[in-house]
Amino acid sequence: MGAMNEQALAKYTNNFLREVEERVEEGEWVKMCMQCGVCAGSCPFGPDWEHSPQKIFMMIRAGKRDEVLSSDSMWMCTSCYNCVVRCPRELPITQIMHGLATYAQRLGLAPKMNPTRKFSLLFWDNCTRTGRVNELKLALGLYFMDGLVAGIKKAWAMRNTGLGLLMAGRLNPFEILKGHECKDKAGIQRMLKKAYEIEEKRRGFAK
Amino acid sequence: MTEVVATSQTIVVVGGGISGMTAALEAAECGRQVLLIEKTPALGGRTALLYRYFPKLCHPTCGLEINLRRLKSSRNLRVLTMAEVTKITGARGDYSVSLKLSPRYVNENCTACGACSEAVEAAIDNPYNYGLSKMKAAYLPHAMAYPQRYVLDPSIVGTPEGEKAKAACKYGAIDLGMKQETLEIKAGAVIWATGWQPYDAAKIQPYGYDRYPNVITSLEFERLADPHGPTGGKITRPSDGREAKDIAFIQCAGSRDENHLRHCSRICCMASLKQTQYVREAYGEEGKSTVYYIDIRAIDRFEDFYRKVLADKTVRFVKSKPARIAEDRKTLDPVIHGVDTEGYHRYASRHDLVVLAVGMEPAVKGADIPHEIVADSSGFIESAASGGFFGAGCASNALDVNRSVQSATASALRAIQVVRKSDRVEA
Amino acid sequence: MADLKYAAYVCSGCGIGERIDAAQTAKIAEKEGKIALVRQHPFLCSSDGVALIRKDIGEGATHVAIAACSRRAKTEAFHFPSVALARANLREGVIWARPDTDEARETTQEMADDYVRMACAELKKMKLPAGNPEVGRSTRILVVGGGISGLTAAVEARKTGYEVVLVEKQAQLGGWAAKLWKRVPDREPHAAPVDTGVRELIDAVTKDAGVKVYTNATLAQTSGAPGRFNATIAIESGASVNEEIGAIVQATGFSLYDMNRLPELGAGKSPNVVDQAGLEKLAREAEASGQPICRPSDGGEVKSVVFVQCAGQRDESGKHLPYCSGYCCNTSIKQAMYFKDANPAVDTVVVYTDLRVPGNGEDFYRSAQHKGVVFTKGKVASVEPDGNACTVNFRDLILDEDARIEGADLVVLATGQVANAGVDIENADATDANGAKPISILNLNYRQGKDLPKLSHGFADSHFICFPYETRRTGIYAAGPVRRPMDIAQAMEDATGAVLKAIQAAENSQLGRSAHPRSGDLSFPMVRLDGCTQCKRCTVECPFGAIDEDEKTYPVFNESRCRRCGTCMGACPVRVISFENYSVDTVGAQIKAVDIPDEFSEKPRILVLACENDAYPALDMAAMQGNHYSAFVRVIPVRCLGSVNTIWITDALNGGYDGVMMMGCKHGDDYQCHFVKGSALATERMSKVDETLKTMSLETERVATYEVAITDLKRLPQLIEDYAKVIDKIGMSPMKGFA
Amino acid sequence: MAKKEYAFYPGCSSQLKGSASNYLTSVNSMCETLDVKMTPIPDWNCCGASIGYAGSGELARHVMNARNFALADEHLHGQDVVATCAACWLGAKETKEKLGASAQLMADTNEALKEAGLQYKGNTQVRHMVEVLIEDIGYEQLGAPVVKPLEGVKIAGYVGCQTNRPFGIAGESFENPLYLDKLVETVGGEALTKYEQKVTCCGGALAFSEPEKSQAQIKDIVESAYDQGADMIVTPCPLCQANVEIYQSDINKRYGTKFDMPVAYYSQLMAVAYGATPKQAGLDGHIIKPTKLQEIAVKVVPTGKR
Repeated sequence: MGAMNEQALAKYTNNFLREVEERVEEGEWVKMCMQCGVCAGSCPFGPDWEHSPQKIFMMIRAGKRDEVLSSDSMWMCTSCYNCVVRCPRELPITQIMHGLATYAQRLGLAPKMNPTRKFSLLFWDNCTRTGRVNELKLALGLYFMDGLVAGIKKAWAMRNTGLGLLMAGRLNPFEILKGHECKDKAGIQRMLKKAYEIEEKRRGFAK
Repeated sequence: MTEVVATSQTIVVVGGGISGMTAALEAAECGRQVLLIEKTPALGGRTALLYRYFPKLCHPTCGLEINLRRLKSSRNLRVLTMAEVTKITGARGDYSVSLKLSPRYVNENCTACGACSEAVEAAIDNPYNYGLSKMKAAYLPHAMAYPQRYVLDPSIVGTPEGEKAKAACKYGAIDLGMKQETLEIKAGAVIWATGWQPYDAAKIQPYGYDRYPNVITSLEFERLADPHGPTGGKITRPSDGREAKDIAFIQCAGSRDENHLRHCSRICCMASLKQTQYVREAYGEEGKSTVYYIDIRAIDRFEDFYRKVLADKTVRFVKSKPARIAEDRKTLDPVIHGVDTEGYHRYASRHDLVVLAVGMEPAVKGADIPHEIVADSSGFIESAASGGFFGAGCASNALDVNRSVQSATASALRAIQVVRKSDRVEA
Repeated sequence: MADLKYAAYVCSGCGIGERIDAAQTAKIAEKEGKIALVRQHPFLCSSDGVALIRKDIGEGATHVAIAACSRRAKTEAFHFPSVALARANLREGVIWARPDTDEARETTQEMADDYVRMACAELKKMKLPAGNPEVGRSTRILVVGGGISGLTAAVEARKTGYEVVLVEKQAQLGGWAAKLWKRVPDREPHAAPVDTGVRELIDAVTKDAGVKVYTNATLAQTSGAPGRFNATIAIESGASVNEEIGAIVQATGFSLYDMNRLPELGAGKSPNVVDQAGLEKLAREAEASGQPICRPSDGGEVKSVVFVQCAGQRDESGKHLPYCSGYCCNTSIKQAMYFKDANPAVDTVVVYTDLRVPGNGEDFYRSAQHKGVVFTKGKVASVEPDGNACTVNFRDLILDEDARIEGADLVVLATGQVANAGVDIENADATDANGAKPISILNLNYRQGKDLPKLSHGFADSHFICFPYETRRTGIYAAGPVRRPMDIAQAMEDATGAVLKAIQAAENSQLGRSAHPRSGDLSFPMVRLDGCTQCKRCTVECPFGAIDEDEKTYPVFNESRCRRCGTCMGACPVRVISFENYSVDTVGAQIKAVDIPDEFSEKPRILVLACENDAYPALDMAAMQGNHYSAFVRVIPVRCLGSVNTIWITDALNGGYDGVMMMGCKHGDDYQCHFVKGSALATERMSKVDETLKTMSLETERVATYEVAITDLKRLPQLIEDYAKVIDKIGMSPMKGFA
Repeated sequence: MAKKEYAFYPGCSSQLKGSASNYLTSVNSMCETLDVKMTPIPDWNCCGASIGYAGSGELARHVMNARNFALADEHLHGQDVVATCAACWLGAKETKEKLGASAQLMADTNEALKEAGLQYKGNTQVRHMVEVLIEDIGYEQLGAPVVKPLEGVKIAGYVGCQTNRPFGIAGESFENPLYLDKLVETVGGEALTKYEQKVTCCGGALAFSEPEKSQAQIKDIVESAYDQGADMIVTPCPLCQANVEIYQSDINKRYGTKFDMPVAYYSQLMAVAYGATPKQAGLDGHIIKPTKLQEIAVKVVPTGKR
């Protein structure tokens, strides 16, 4: 993905704001922020981020490209939409955060070890493979995403929960072999492939 | 039956607040015939319910006294209270204005001796204190009410309470048989000065005005500080009557907000700066004010006042639009959650009382004005095609008192231009 | 045979009859008040009570005393414009101010009796004001200044049917507005700059025979008074012309704060650093050439522009303007749009500390953001020009770090407005904020100075929030940025209001009537020059500069400049100044009329001289709300404490009063005296009374002045009670019985 | 009551033995009583949820949802698409609005859909089960079939995020929505209207990736329910249900608390009140048993009430 980053850098020399407007989902809204800070105060994980949304927007305007794209703040978004409904300028902040994260991911600048980044990719891959989520594989995939040992530890830690769900009939061990899936898997794959192509074109990612 | 003499030379002014009174007086003092229409039982409007003005911290009632004296000594000015305009037809120089007159149940015999009020026991919410207190159902609106004449609340008419009032009056001033009247009058020009109303704070859900007793509006706070108010000027908490010494002022409560009012209401910053000084007046160094703001809009020499407040150790400024207010279940203290964006500092601040600097919207929104006009998206009057209808004061824009009076004076001239007898050199 | 021209009426309604012996009071009016026709009535304000009075007036009564409620109450019923009227306040002033108890009864009765004595005595000294014979002749409006404010004033005056004389210093009309490419919108959608409209205004004025326009002209002298001003206009040729004028609108606008005082912001170091006027110039040149705005240094393409807000404004160092000019945020937004609307690729950054766009300015702000104008909350430290590029160093207040914008092709400094308000009459050698020594604009030949008094920061604004057109030079009204920093929309509104006031002043001067706040008052100061000692106190102390001096330094009263406050009357040591219905005698007689019990009676008498606008209503309302006070006070409303002549104090003390309380409005910077310095003057004069007291070997406590407000419903009765205690402590006056 | 028919979008978690399978069970039972016919959209697919963003980007997400719309339109023409899962509803509704607002996005979406032989005409209505109950049926009608009012059960209505923001239920406020409380009262329970954590975020998908942070949130949610004296929490959201129920044991370990607060779905309350058996109401699907509900569910229905 380094190439795409190079190409972006070349195209948007010191105008990160324009880059965001053109390439990030809902990015054109960033300029509308008036720095009131309501989003920052509304975020449930607020205390855990380095940069609040409003601050990220200011950093974008200030051209702090690397700091923004490598920040893990966006990855803290729980999609609770508190910021969106309170924003006096009606910015779709949740989507912008997702958009920035996605863009950072595409450019390969997102923080490698961020668990949510991994989980997000894992989830999408999991649900698009068959058209439906395979919860068991998802869970295991999550535990093992930091390697075998870590995985076994996590799985062990969660064994009670897993067992509980199992007993409650809310976890199906056989999903490991074959879980739910859509009939038209192939069609879904084709359609998604097309969607990626189109978006690459629209956002100007294509070389 | 009410008699009113009005001709195409008459200027009708709608609204008896400071803008309407000013427009009416200035026109009358230019020798024009003016009819001033007020919906409530007394003149004075919104400013009569303020404790002090910024930036001088002088008292609105002082100017009201002067205007009332001007009004009493003017022969060109007629006042109709408890009158509402229901329809305005016609055009420049030739309007006909339909009025609805509500019964006062008290006639001009009233000497304001107060006997009826003493006799009556029934109490109603006192609108002049935004319902923060009760008043007798036979009442004089406020100490400076003009006309200085009592009013009977309709709720006691036809009840023994009403009869008590009647029996108590030695001067035959109480007429329980009064009926609503309608009236049609001529006018050459109309000045619409119906003023503003506070934005409904309950709609700002994150601040919990509808849920937390110790979250109030800036207008209610004016009443708390006012010696004429429900607490006799003591700044206390609605929940427990305890002295409120640590007070938060939240700016842009409804203003500058796509979810509420899109415009900036102009006055709120200065109003809050002023109110921090009420806290100081009441509690000295013990008082504590915190102003949560986006931009402090203290333009022109108001900046001097802002500077003065900045220098006040009891006042703190936080550049932040608070995200939400929570309530401490035990103490009922409001706790404000948000982030100070100057450098990103997260806070959860507990206060005795939170005052929402609520925004300003037209008391009668453009679409509800019974005449064809052009209003902006907030409902403020921009213009009217009929050519002789003019908005004045806060009906025309979010204005402070000084600018409202300027606007009213200007609209008085525009009205005069319409009705002036053509005895002067023509333009 | 008694003079039937005098009639007195004692009302026993509203509980007066129950609380006092009205018959006795009536008898006092007759016997002591020497009023021939005295009537009692149970309900005087009723239609038949009023009819009774009318009838007597019809039969020749010219002076009427009404002993009933406060002069503030029942004014419609007791409206008898054809007679001299005195009112004894038996309701708010007596029965409501006193507890309804047996022990209080006697003293309450004495209060009532005294107020009737006082009303009768006052009546005897009163005359029905005949009005000022020296009426104005002209209703022409002189507009000084041909900018957007002046042009608007001229056009509005014409629309109202008044002739206009317009004087403009420059060769062309239009002022600042004519220098702008476009203006900030004042109508929805508030999305883009709009035409200034100044061209149309200039045409309207120049094409109108009813407007005499003098360009390249200044006022050599302005003399006279409302309705009869004489303006001597120095015109281009060097000659001068005289115009008779009814009233004046001063719309002399502002000068931009000189950016050369801001070298730290790069001013003067590079042509690429301009002020807002400079940017407008570039914009108009660009339009003329059909090219985009280019870089002054080399005509290069402009890719990046930085706007520096509050340049030399809101300054705490004391070097620059301390205030905010209010219009600059919107102007920078507008100017940023000049670039964005032409080419969205141009980077425009506005660096601000508080973005101040009240009202619909918020829409304009949003629109700019939408167009891609970047707003950065920061404080600019310096601008460093380097060849064709500038570097802007600032503190980013959001990111909380020092930051810089490099390679700016243009830097626009939002400097503020400095009023063109002429000389500072309090300090003739004062320089303005730009360091210039102002020259007079009006060249008034007034005793008190050549121009309008200034309020603050050199602006000629009204001091009153409720009365923005209050002026200390009757008939002369400031409009536009000369009175307060403001934008075009406000200036036009302001000019329209100012014209109304000018017209009003001109019209009222023709009727011999006073202007605000005693609007319609027909009384005016009369002076007995033969007694005058030319001490000049009246000419110096008049808050409105109404009194000039002739060559022998005798006072020359210009009645239609006068606001009837009586400050001159209070100032006059030889008491030769009076009004027909308000004089040293009308008040003096009341003071003397009060019955003073002997020193063993334990009934002190305290004279209260109360400002009729704030203190007196406050006492009324205190009583209405059941706040009682001592029965020993006798309250006399005065037009203003400034009108209090010290003779009243000495008369009172000589006459055996035990104390005098003077209640006036707040003075100082935030003064609330509606006659500007009346209460301040009174305080100053009373400080001198101490000497007099000593010579009379009286305690200084016997005279006290208070600053009170109309809201002091609880405080005032308390002040009175406390003062009564003081008197009780120092004891009764030794002067009793000598009078 | 006339039979109402909807195109049902159950969502991944509601599938057989899925983490919210008991939600589905209770919904079926509830709908049966209310005479509402829910026909699953044939071959429906995952909505991508909000957490899928890093992989999906914008368009792919919309395409996934649009596929469901297209299928619904094709097989269940004219029926509103009704989701029971907050994330499904939100994702679908967002797609619907975005495509409705942008012709470009609509064209791109259909270009992709063509690959699966489908087309979205933009006429689909997206609803949440709760909307169906409140708007199409109404509280009064919902109360009619109650045979076992949940008398004396104190219930904290936990609305959570995604059924509440950014769209929410018409007429409700984002900060203090009252519909869960109204539903509770409709079925005879005691609604704890002062429960102040009703719209707090449970951490959503980050419960998996950021357990510590999420569990801090969940702790507040449960604690406040206890403070209000709740017997149980009720929620309309599968993820909320799972997070708030499942992690209580971890929270107890981490904070030394003794949480044991049952978390049920509104549909379970209704099913029970309508006389369903514990199994029909999916009460067997809990790690923390909703004993109060259980007790009521096993009670014999007073005769004559059915």
